[in-house]
Amino acid sequence: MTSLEGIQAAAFPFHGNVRPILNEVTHALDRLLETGEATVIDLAGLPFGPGELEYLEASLGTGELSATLDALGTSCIRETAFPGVWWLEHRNALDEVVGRYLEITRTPEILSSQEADIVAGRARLGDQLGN
Amino acid sequence: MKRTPTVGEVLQAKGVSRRGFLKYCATTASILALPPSMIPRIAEAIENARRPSVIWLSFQECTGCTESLTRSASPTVEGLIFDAISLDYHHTLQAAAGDQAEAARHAAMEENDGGYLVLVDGSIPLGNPGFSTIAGISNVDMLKETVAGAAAVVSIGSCAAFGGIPGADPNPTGAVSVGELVTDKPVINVPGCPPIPMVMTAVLTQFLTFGTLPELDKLGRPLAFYGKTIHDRCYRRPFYEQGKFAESFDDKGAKAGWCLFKLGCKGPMTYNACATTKWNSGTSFPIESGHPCLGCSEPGFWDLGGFYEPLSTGNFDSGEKLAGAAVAGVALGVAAAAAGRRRQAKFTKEG
Amino acid sequence: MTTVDGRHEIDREAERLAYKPPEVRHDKQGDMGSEERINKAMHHFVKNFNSQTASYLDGCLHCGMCADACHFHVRTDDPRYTPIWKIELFKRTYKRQVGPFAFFYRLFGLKRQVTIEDLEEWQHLLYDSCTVCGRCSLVCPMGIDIAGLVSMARHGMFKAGLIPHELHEVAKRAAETGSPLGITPDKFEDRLEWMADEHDVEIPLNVEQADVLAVMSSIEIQKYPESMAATAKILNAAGESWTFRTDGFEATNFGMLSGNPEWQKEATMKLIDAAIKIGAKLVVLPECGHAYMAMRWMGANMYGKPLPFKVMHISEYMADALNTGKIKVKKLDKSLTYHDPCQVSRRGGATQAARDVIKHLGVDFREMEFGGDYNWCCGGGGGVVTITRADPLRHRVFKLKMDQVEATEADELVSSCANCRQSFDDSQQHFGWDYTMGSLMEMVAENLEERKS
Amino acid sequence: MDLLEFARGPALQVAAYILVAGTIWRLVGIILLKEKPEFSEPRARGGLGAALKVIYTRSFTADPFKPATLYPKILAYVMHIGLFMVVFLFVPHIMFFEGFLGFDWPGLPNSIIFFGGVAAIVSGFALLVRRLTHPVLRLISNFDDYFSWFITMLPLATGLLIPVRLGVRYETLLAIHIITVAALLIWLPFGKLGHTFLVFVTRGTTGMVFERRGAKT
Repeated sequence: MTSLEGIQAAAFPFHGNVRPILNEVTHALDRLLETGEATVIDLAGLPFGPGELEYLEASLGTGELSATLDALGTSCIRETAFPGVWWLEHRNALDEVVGRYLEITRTPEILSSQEADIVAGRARLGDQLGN
Repeated sequence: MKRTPTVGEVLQAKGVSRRGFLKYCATTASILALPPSMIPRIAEAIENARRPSVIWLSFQECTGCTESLTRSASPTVEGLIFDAISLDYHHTLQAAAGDQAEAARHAAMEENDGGYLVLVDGSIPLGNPGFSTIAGISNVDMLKETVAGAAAVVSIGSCAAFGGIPGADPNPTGAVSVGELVTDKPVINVPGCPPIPMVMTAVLTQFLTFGTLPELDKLGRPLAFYGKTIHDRCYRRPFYEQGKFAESFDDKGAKAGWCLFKLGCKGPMTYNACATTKWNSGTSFPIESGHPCLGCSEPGFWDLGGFYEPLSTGNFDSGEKLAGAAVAGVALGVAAAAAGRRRQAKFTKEG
Repeated sequence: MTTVDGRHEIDREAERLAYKPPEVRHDKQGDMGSEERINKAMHHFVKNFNSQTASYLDGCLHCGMCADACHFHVRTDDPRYTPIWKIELFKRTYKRQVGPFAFFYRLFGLKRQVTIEDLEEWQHLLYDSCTVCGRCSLVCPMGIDIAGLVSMARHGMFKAGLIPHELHEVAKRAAETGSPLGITPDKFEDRLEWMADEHDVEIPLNVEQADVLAVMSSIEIQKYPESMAATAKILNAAGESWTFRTDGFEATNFGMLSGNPEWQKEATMKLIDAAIKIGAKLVVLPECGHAYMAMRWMGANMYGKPLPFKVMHISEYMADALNTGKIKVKKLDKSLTYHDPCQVSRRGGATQAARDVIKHLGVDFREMEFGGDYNWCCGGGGGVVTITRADPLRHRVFKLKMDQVEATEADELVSSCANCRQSFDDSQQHFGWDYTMGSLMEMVAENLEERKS
Repeated sequence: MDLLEFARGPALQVAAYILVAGTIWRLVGIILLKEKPEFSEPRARGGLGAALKVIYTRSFTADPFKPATLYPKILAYVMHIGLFMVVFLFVPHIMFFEGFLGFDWPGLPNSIIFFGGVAAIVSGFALLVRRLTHPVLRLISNFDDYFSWFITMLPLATGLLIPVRLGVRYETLLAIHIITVAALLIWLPFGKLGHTFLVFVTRGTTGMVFERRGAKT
């Protein structure tokens, strides 16, 4: 090997860890339909080989809705091609991913306006009108 | 004693929204390896948690652990935790030095007597107190003095946890681990060379959020991170099961990302979270880069045979002793046969 | 009273030639105390161990498969009849006395010393319930020749004076008179003359120089005298220069069967000496299984060097003579099955000879299922047929043989062993069975084609 | 020195010495006993060829014995093949052998090895049940039979438990496994497990004796 270009990163389709997750998603969807119970899968705790996370993301695809949250860095909340399955990616202020989750729910909780924020916002609006 | 603000108050003061707080809690759950269903409890706990005081002692070490922690590239969220703790003494990081620094340590100890955390990296030499001193104080003395009023001690890195490289054979300084000296306080070992930064923050976060110490394994390591082996969570495990192994670092198997067991991977006996937590902000971990696990978070990892010796290799001596055994076997066999023949001759004569 | 009166009466009416069942059994011989018997047994067990037996005795896995090959176990399901169990004492003595770890066995008492009760019990196992047929030796996954070990174990039993009454009497008479049935040279000569007249055949006797020495079994001389005529007819037809000798005619070897190597050697040497004396190139053994084992495979070892002549069983001789055209036989139109004598076929290696002969006879040959080398024994070999107390067991075992024969639905049944023949006759009478055992040799002799001169 | 170090180091070493010395001791002790002279005129060639032939052919059951011995034979085959697979075709074991032999050979996937190991254990237990219940085996069995069974099953069981874990740490299980292997190696030359090498001697002997007679082997 004469130059660094000669080194090829191992690029191989290796998807042994993706199927079990998709299976779990299926079961979570069943639960959602039957009992309304939501499920969150923390992808940080799962072993992924090179390319596997990308493969999982591609397998789930992109759905109709996506949202961006701007709090302590940006977060992306996106419905996948399978309604009820949401892809959540939290980034920090340096735009580095700090958390990835699959939420199987009708609407991820974080999309809803939060009570405390509404109260604070209501106060702010009142202040504005009061001026 | 001044009243320390709660973490909730700190965040509010920084103008973090509730959504941001939820995001923070979700990340914390991840760090603590807790299921997402725990997020509401975490939120509640964090809102009311107060900043603990932390004293960091560095003994026979290479500063790799500190590097690992400070280079950890997620300053915003995890940094918040450090915002939330009061790191009152760390001679590498703090601006003060010498008497001033020691004064800061003593002040923190007095103010938070019985409630502060002591973090230690590096092993402690018992051979001669002069082998390692800080401000003229030997490591043993400083450790004993500092630990006296602590709530708990966290041994950061394999040196503090198990003696590490200073303690490797022949251990010239008589290095010992923190656990060998501190027996009357809870000691949490966070081994690794270096340990995964997230594990360090997790221990602090748990102490901060719940005021409790994590559940530990027999070696004093948090089970949430050290409960499973690298091998158990390795993405290359299916290759192990299929019997596909890289035979050298540049063969077909290595390029195809096959199991590194034959190249000496210590993954099966190494308890750590590298395979899932990964390094360099989640980029990869050693096996993913094509190198076998060295087992750095295990006691005595430096002396566990060669890094590139397969785990299942026996530690045999040369063939000479076996040949000796063979010769002994021949001798015993000849003696046995001779004894048998003698008995036959005797019995034949007796009729 | 432990000495035995040797003068028991031969039961000439019985279908087999044996002594009448003794009124008082003396299954212990000699005037020895228990201690002495144990010592004798042990010493003579020990004498027999060599590297070959040692590997056998060290190699047993206790898998128990030999039990499934043994007719005595198959018919009774008595676990004591497991072949390897029959040599348990022999094996135990080996491990204690001579094996590679004998020192430890003795030091820690790992193998119990053999007791007199053990030896008495094992007399039944080593004699009454083993015909040394060697079927077990073929099933053993370790390839252990269990039958060979039984023969050796008998040496210790004999020296300890612990062999069945009748077998001892027969062997003793053989040693004293030269024939187990007390057939003296004169009597042999008488019966030869009688047969020569009866069958109008020339029977050479005591020729000074001859190429071939023919020998007989006492059972034939006494009970199947036609065998003598048949032997003569065949050897005459083949144009051999041959003779019977009164100084060496008895082919049976009860020294071997009972376990007395000295008597075995005496009997063997008589034949060897006679053959050498006349300058024989070949000794033709009669239709007798154990005679084949004693002379063909053990003779030279008794002699201590290779024999200066060849040894053939009569079936081998006939096969050879027929194959080379020395003699010719008429074709027969009937179906026939053949019972293999264990010592000739399975253990002697002459299985094919009888089949060659039968082929020349042109009969519809019905091989028994698993015949030949895996044949069931007649139940009377190894001296068992002489032991009257073993009769019920022997008859029970014979059932296997009956089934095997009947399954062939052959018209006739022959064998090439007078001992098998008498044990068949006896069992036939016991069961009222249809089949009568014939002699292959007699069948050939009766159907010889006249030589064209 | 922790347990694993002890197992991989001194325990295995001592076991290897005893295995080698014991095996040679037993073989030499047998072979150097007096020889049986053989003067009879051979019918066929005996010698090494005959020995090798019977070493091979006695691995199979002759037809007449098949019905009666089918069950134990199948069990024995399954156990031996399972053991062979586990011992010689499991990749970490191959590496163990490579460690002192200096060469290796292809292994089998773990799932197949696991299956082989389980099959060996199951058949081992079936054989034990047979030994405990069959009248013949009950009579002829002794301590050696049961102890040898136990000491053979131990490494199999501990080996199979390593991936299952059951809450015990990997290196502890590995150490226990290696120690059980050491125990097996130490016992092997002395008891009936010596058939691993004696089988060649006994079968070979019978081959040489009976082949030269032209008799059935």
